[in-house]
This record gives sequence, C-alpha cells and structure tokens, in this order.
Amino acid sequence: MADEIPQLEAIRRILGDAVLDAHTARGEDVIVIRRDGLVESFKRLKEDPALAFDFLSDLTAVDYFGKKEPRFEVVYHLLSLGSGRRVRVKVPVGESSPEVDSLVSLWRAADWMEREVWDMFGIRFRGHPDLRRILLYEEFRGYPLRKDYPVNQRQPLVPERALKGTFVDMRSNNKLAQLKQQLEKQKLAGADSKRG
Amino acid sequence: MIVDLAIVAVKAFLVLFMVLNLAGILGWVERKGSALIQDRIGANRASIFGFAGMGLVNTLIADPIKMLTKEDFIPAHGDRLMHTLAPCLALFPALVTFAVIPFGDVLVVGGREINLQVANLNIGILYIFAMASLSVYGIVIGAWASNNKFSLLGGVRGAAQMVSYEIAMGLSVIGIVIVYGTLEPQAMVRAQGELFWGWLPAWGVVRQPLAFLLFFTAAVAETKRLPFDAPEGESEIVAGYHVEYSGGKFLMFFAGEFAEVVTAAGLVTTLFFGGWQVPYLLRDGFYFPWGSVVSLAPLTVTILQVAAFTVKVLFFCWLQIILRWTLPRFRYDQIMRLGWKMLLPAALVNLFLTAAWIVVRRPV
Amino acid sequence: MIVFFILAFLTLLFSLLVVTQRNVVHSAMALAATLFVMAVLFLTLDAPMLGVLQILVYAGAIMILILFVIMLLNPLSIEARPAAWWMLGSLGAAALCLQLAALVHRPAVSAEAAVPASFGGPESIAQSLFTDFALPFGLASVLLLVAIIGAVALAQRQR
Amino acid sequence: MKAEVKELPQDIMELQMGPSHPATHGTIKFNLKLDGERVVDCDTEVGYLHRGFDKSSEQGTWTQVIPYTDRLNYVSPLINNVGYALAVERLLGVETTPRCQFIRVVASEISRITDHLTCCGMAASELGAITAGFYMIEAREMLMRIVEALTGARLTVTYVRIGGLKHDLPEGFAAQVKDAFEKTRRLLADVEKLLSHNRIFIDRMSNVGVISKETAVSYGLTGPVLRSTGVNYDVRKLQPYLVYDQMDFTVPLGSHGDNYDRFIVRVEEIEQSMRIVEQALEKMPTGPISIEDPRIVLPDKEKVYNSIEGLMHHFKIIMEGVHVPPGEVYQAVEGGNGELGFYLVSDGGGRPYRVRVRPPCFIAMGAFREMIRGYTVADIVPTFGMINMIGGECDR
Repeated sequence: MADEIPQLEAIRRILGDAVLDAHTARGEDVIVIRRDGLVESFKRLKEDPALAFDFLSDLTAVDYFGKKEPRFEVVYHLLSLGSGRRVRVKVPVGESSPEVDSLVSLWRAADWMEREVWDMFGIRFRGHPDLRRILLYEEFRGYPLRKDYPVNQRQPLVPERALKGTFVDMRSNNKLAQLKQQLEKQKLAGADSKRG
Repeated sequence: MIVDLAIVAVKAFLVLFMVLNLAGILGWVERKGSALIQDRIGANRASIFGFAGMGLVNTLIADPIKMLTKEDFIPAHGDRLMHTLAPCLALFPALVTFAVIPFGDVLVVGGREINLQVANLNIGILYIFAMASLSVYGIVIGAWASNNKFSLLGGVRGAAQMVSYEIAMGLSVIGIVIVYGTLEPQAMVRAQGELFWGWLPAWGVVRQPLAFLLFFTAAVAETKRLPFDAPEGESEIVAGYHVEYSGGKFLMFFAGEFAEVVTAAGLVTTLFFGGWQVPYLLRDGFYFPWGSVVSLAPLTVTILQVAAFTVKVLFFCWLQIILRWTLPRFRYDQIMRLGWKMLLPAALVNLFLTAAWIVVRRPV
Repeated sequence: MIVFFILAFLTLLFSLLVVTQRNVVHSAMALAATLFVMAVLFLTLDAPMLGVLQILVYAGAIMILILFVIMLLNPLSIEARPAAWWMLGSLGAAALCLQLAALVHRPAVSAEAAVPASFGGPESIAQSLFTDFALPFGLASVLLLVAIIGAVALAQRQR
Repeated sequence: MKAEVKELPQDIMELQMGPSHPATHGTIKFNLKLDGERVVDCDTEVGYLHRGFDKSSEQGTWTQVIPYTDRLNYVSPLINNVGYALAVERLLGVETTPRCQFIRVVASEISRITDHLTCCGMAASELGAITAGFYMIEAREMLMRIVEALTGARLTVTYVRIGGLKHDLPEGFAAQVKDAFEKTRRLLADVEKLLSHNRIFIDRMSNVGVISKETAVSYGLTGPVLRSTGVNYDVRKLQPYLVYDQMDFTVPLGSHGDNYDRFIVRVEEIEQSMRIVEQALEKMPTGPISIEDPRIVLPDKEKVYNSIEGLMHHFKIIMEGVHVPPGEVYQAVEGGNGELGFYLVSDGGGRPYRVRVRPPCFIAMGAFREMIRGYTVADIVPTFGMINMIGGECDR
C-alpha cells in the first residue's frame, strides 16, 4: 500500500494533510481525502501545473453498508488531458449527514453526475444549483442504490402531476384578458399600498 | 348555349378528374420512387392476386379507403367548425388553379371551336396568384383550430413562408408577362410556338431562364414539400399544421399537397416549357428546321399536343419528387432568408433587365 | 339577376357574421368570405381584373396578415365596448346609409358615360395608375413603406 | 394609457418536446422555453428508460452482467461487452490471449462503425435527407450481418466473456468484412455527395450547437462531440487498451465544435475504424481465444461431461460466479459516443459489489442545454442527433 510513485508524492505534497490515504492498486493511483475543504483540494488538483487534472471523468458513490465506516464513499475519477494520467479520489461520507460540497463551480460535468448520486444514494451536494432527482421521478421514495434498499421494492402509485404548462387551453389563455387582470392587480396593489 | 355549358362542364370534370387522379398516382409514385432512390422495394402490399403491377390502381383505391375509414379526430379544445373547414380550404385552391391552364390548342369540332382549357380568362395569371394566395388559409386555420402548440408553430411558419414566396413567384412571372405582353395563359403558350433563329423553340425557359429558376423554386416552396417543408417539419414540430388531423380531413390535406405538386408542374410547363406546344408542330403537321414536313390530321395534332402537355407535367412532378427525396430540409429562418434576400432581389433584377430590354428593343 | 341576388345575400350574410361573431377568428374568416363573394360579384359584373385583385390583395394578403396577428395574440373574447363607441358606430353607419341612399336615388351618373371595351382591364388600370394617379400611388407606397419600417423598428426595440 | 400600449404582449411559450416525439428517439423530454422559435431555456428530462442497471448488476454473478451491458449503448453493444470484460479482467489480474485481443478490437471497431452510421444516418434523415439516411442504414445493415455472423445476434450480442470470447471468428469472416467494407465505402461516397457538400446540409449543421473547447472539457464531453472542438482526446490513443497501440490510425479532429464538425468527425472515424479492422484482420494471430484458467473461463463441454474437475469448475462458475479478488478498478474504453468507463468494486465474492458505468451520452446530454440555448427549435434536431443519445446508456 505504501508503494508510492511520484504522482502520489506530488499529490501528497500539494494537498498536504487533506490526504487521508494514498496508494496504488492495480496500476491506478487512489487517494482518499477529507470531506472538509473538498472544493479547495479539487481546485488544487485541477489547477496545480504539476498535476493538472483538468477533466472530471466520472463521479459516483459506493455504499459500504455494514462493511465500512463511514458508510458512503463518493468516488471521483480525474484525468489529465495533457498527459493521460488518471487518479481516483475518494471522499468518505458518514450516514448521519450524507453531504459533500458540490464541484459544479469547478467542472460543470458535476451538475448531472451529482444529481444522479443524489438520486441514487441520497447524498446531498452543498452548493449544487439545482439538486433534483434526475433518472427517477420526484415522488420516488428512498434511494435505490443504497444497499439497504431491497431490490424487489415496489413504489407506491403516484397521482398524475399537474405540470405547469403541459396543456394550456388557449381559450383560457386569453392574452388580452391576462393583461387586463395584471393591470387590475397592479391597481389593487397600488390602492393597498396607499391605504397601508 | 346548353352545348357550351355542357362542354365547359365536361372540361371542368375532366380536368378535376385528371388532377385528382394524378395526385393519387403521385402518392404511389412517390412511394415507389423513393424506394427506387433508396434501394428499397417500397409499397408492395396493395396488389391484386400478387400482381404487383396492379399496385398503382390499388393504391389509388386503398389509400382513400384507409384514410376515410379512420376515426376523424377533433381535439377537445379545438374549434370544430374551423377544424373541418381548413382541409377544404387547403384542397380547393389547388384544384381550381388548374382551370386556367390550357392543356391543348383550340380544337375545332363540327365548326365549333373548343378551347382546351376550362376557363379562358384574359387575366389568367392573376387568377392563378389569387388562388395561390388563398391556399394559405387552409394552413393557418387548420393550425389554429387544432389548438396545439406544434401546429401553431407550423401555421406561423407556413403563413410566413407562403406569403413570402408568393412575392418572389409573382415578380418572377412578371418578367414573362412583359415578354409576352399578355396575362392570358393560352396566348402565352401560343407565343411560345415561335422559333428563334429558325430552330430554337421560343419557350419561356429560353427567354427567361432566371425567371424559370426563381419561379420553380418559389413554386416548390409553395407546395410546402422538402426542402421547404418547415411548416410540417415532422422531426421538429411533429407534423406542423396537420398534426391533429386524421382520416378524411388528413386525406384532403394530403391530396391538396399532391394537387399542388401537379398544379406547380402545370404552371411551370405552361409558362416556361411551351405548355402544349410540341417543337416544330404546327396546326397541320411538323415543319422541321431542316425543311422536311410531316403532315398530320388536326385531331392527331391535338392529341399530340395534349400528350406533350401531360408528359411535361409528369416530368415536372417527377422532378419535384426527386427533389423531395434528395435534399435535406431548410431551417425556417433560412427559408425566409432565401426568399427575401435572394429570390426577391434576383426577381427584381430580372424584371428590371427584362423591362429595359423591351424598352431598348421597342422605343415608344 | 338571380346570381346577383344570391351573391348579394351571401355578402350581407357574411358581413353580418363579421360583426356578430364573438370569436375573432370566426369573424375574420367571415370577412374573408365576404371579400371572396364580392370578388365573385365583380366577376359577374364583367370586371374580372377587379375581382381577382380583390382576392389577391384583400383575401389573399391582408386577411392573412390579420389572421396571423390574431393567431399570435389570440384575443378570443372581445370586451364590451363602452356605450359611446356604440353611439359613434351607429352614427357612422347611418351616415353611410344616407350616402348610399343618395347614390341609389341618382343612378343616372354611370349610364351616360360609354364604357370602353378595355374598362377595368389590366392595361387601363395600369395606365391610370402610372399617369393620372402616379402621385397618389407613389405617396401611398411611401406611406406603406414608412409603416413597415416603423413596425420593424418597434419589433426590433423589443429584443 | 400610452405606457400600456407600448409594451406589446411578448411572452415565453413553454413547449414540451417529447418524451414521444419523432426526434427524441431514445425517449427523452425537453421542457423548452421559446421566444418565437428561439430557445431561451431547455430543461432536459432523462430517465424514461431507467431500468436500474447498477442495481440489477449487483444481483447476478460477474458473468451475468454481460447481457446487461449489451443493453447500455444498444447501437454498439460489443464495445460495452469489451469494456466490462476488460475491467473484470483487470480486477482478476489476468490478460487474455493475443487472438482474443485482436478479435475484440475487430468487434469493437465494427460496433463503432455501426454506431456512427446510425447516428449520422438518423441525424440526416431527421433533417429531411431521408435518402442519405437510408444509404447509411443500408451500410449499417451490411455490418449488422457481420455482427450477426460473429455473435449470432444483431443487438443483444453477449459475445465477450470474462477471460475470452464466446467463440472464434466464423469461417470466411475476413472475406465477408472485406466485401461489406467495400460496399460501405461506396455508400459513404454517395452520402458524401448527398450531404457533406450539400449547401443546405452545411447551412443546417455548421455554426449550430457550437461549444467551445473549455466548455466542452468542463462539461466532461468525450468522443466525437469533444473532438469536434479540437481537443485531441481518444482513449484508444491516450491510454491504449487491447492492441490499439499496434494499430495505425489517426484521430480526426474538428475545429469549430459545431454540428457539422461532429458529423465530419464521425464520418472520418468510420473510415479510421475500417482501417483498424483491416489491419487487425491482417495481423490476426492464431491460438486460443480464451485464457486457460478453469476458475475464470468455463471449461469445454467435453471436459464437463467427462471429468469431475471439469464438472466442478462448470458448476462453480455457473452457481457462484467467478471469484474476483476484492478491490476496485476503473477501466475506460472509447465507446461510440466517447469515454465509456466501468468502475467496478469487488468484495471478493462471485457477485459484483458495485458496477458503475460512466455513460458518455448521459454526460453529453448534461451539456445539451448549453449547446442549444440561443438556437431555434429546428436546431434541436441536428444537435441532439449528433450527440447520439442512446436511451439505454443514458438512463441505464
């Protein structure tokens, strides 16, 4: 495990004590970093000229339910387009507060991938601009890729969602009438403010 | 009087019959033709006892039966009256335009002169444009009455496109009108029987090649077929203005489109390709430029002329089908750009040059 | 004569529909139909040029644009106009009726002038447009151009 | 009064394009906000084809995942097979035989050609150039027959096994490939005449869906979409797997990052892939197609029926699965649409603990909003078409 190659040494040097563990396994460099200051660590990995991991290849999570503590690991695969070096970055996340910082500010690819991890594992990403379920629907209960989610679990039926703008009856959508209503509202609002 | 009326009625019926059937046949030709172009077999199910040659006839019958027996669906929030009216409005102009297109010279039977043309209007060209301008109604009303956003988009696209291309089409024809000095289709066709330098038929395409290109492009755009099918754009806005149509009403839109193809072909033939004129064929036979003469009976000449007209029309129908299966679709704004920024100026330049040429040639 | 009466009746019917229909698109279509029937009326009066132009310009172009706007804005129910508008409208209608009655009363005007054979044909219309009425024609064109430029400018400012 | 009249009512039309729409093949929905025909905003909804690939994979043995991988990118299923098998083999710490590696290269590249042909053909026919689309589909059909001859199926191939292949190349395979490539090249020449130099097509494709180098990298785009911007990233070149380092091929690059460049990159890649297949077939070594390890590869039927060891191994692989030592691995291969990564975690048992796929087109769809904003509704068709979203892979 302690068999360090130059890349890992460089990472250790640059990230300092944010690195909990670094090793090479099956030809792949793996580092485990602290959850706090995550964005800062990734920023260094991305922007330090010696590392230049400018490409977020993959972002996912693994649930080590009953095998490891803390339970979750968020796994990032970074790639340096210039040299073709890869590194796997793992961030342990506990069950009590499944939250990590979002990387959307660094890589926009993180947007959808983080949404997927939220969808499947229920790990929240702080600072994500639009954290919604992505593959499943909003009414889905539970997080299916957690190991304690039974594979044959059935979901309750949900009523049809009244989506805004799905079917607009053009007759009710009378633009002139709308304009008039708006004006009336404004008038009312004006009257109210005067009174108040 | 009654005989005259009867003759007009027979002519009108004949033309209507021919156009509608040709539209139906084109439906089959398009399927088979596209299959030919694309290395496929194409429609081969409608056949009598496996005799594929009957496919044509059968498709003519099977298509309407299939369409007419389908459920006629009117969207819940659509406008029932307008929804029903729209397909009629789409089909009607395409059919009546053919009325002023001459398909033969004057035929003399028993001392009675029969003009092989349903209505001989002295302003036939204007009539054609008037009718063409009406065909927008079908699209706009159909799109609106469906109460569907996709069809609304299609309707807006269609209205803008057709109004724009009518202008280019009209201006390109004015050049031809100036050259012939008449608005009467029959007179135009007759004028195309002349010869340049004794051998070149003075067809419109020879006198006004640019006008032909502009007119043909605009005419294809008016039929709303590829590459100008942005109002339908089945992969973008599903089927555009007729997305909510089914059954008989869709059949009318469908037939209207093919009738427009036939009409466009008829117009191009009449205006630019000598209509019923056969090169060197005069009233009593062929007079070839090298001096030989083949005398023919008047009836044979008429038959030859009608046949020549039909062949030319079929050729241009086929050309439109080939175009449709070769080119990708324009984007809506590209269609507009082509119409306003290229066709319109080109038509104006053509018009100006033609007028200048006429003035120079014949000082008043 | 019978044809005339049928067409006149249709014209009146459709024009009444224009005013009475509550649905704007229906009234627009009724207006288009009115224009179309009037064009046929012109045809029966041996003025084919006028009839065809009526269809080409009014039914084919102007009505389409009106429909276009209606479709885009979709104002379906018409608000009730204040009584003053009704008063003005009826006054205008009454004035028009009076004028019409006066014309009908003195029908002798047109009968005197002999109608030339080419009357209402493309040549005579073009002749008068480009000689006698060249100035009004040009002025009208400029007016339309100004209107177009104004519309474009208004639309551009929205962006 | 005047102030009110000045403001023309101009509002945003919301249009829901999909999930059932002729252009959204693969089932996807765009919630569009339109200003006239211009796309102001586009919220892409995916997941209509979600069937729980990850979860299902955790239920079966390592080998039983292979059929699931067929259904990821079902337009190039062989690449998915190869990628998964490579990942498992790396976890096992074994390497397959040379012949197997060459055959895998051949299979992957044929799959890539079918992928690109489908993508380009569909995009063309959605732009109305149905004939060109049919030509490409015809070429694909020829290659599909090769795939069928090789694997016995057209889409659900399940050809690759952990440690080897299901069976060897069929007889006369090289001749069949040669014949098919000849026809494909002819058809592609036709397509080039019909499309690549067609003014309408160029107008529709170029300067549409433009994305810059930096944005593309930031969005994690890979494959033709990334290479169209000029970024030279191809897994086959950057981190050669199998025997790609022995092959002579170039990676076509675009420069504008628009749809036309993507189209051209794909068409060029078809030619490069054909070159790779031809080289691989030429260099094809003889020998076994699977490694000789009875703990990983099923023994021959003869051994199963005649020896107790054979029967035991067969039973163990079928019932318990291949025992993969604990650990994790990320194996990327160049899929039809970009970097197809398999991140596997093993807990030492016969079943995978976690199977994660990095789906290239899911990530590309994430950038779709960026690509389409400011363009028109009609531009959605080519832009979406050139991303080549495959529902099975995007939604898993």
